[in-house]
Amino acid sequence: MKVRVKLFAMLRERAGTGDDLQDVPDGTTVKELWDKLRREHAGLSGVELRLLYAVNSEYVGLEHRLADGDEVAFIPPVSGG
Amino acid sequence: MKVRVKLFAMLRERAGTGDDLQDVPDGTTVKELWDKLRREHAGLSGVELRLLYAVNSEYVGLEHRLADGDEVAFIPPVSGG
Amino acid sequence: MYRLTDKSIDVSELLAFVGDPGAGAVATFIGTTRDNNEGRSIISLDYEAYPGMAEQEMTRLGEEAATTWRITRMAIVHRTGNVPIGEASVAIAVSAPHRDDAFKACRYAIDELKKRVPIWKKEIYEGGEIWIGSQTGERFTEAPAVGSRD
Amino acid sequence: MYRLTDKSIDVSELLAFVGDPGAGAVATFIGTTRDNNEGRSIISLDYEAYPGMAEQEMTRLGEEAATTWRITRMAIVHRTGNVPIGEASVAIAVSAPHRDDAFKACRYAIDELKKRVPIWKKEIYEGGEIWIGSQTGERFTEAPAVGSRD
Repeated sequence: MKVRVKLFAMLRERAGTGDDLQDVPDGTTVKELWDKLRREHAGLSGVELRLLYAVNSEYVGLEHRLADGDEVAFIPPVSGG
Repeated sequence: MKVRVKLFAMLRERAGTGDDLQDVPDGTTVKELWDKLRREHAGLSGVELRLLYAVNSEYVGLEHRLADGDEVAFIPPVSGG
Repeated sequence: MYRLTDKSIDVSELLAFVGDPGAGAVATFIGTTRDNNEGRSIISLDYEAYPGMAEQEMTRLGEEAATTWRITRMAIVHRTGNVPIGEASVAIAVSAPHRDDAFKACRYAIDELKKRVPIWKKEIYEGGEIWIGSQTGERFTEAPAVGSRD
Repeated sequence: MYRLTDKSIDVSELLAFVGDPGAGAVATFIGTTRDNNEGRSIISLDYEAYPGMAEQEMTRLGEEAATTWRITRMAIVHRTGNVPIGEASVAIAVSAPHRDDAFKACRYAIDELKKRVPIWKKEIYEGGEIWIGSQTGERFTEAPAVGSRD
């Protein structure tokens, strides 16, 4: 299945992209997707931040299972305002 | 000596004036001036408000003694904002 | 900037005044004429001030706030005369390096203004008019009731 | 009105939006770019947002505030892109019948916005740049540190 990955701020800079289309097996979790991204983007492997995860704009846990067409955002510590 | 009386809001309306020049004996207190005003302006005699008193724009007590040329303000409950 | 005006209050003027490169936060309060109060339908408010003393007391509020919180600049403008529904009677703006100080100083300024700056409002409502604050014997200080001294 | 903009924020637009004949109070907060932070001389800030989700989370803040306080209307506008010193990065306006509700809801909105609306700021300072929030491992939730999972 295909999912759209969104990376922001420091993650976007480290990955070299903010928008990534990924092909993953059915039932892939957020954590499994993140591990895949870290293998593919060397810049992400050293990230020690506490992230939040959102699927289709709703916060979810790392074990959340993805569905085809999901938009998955990896959200580093926010600092708006 | 001469003092200038300032009346505001409800007091001004009741007295029919907001600005009154008064001739009073040396050593007159704020209270004595107020009593005089109440004798001269019938509309003020029924006033049951808790007032504040200011001489030359500084709050003072009722027993404050006036000096020639003072501006004496009778200040009903404020309601700005 | 502490002043009275008989014109519409221009909030952007206050914002420009308090703006500062060292300030990261601006808190603003605007008091507007509401169309109702305690069950009365309000037509407009009439504000009267003691010029000179009103500005002086507003300035003091600002000075007091600056001794309590770390603020950069404050502006208070109060309108006098007739203020129609929806228009601002008072505007306060406070800049500060950090937001907690800006919020607290702004709140202090409006709370104290309502207690002790010599400004009065008359409500013109359907069926009458009334000087707010003078409709009861209530007062914020321990000053003696004038009527009880007779 | 909950939105992102890449232009200068026009505070008077927010004030017009929240204005209402039934509101007697408007509290406003404006966050501006400060020329210094933790000893660094700031040149400007760059803001990045997750469009769609950012507006959604701002809207939720407003809805939460409306269940806790009696407010009339709220507006939050956050700027994205480069924000020079002294300019507004965020503006919040809240109208309410009474000032206590307006102040508290406005404070809630900016406090929560900083905690959970997906917007990030990069400080461009003399000698470097840094993503604020990402310079330490600190986080507001109990989410596990990514690095510790390897």
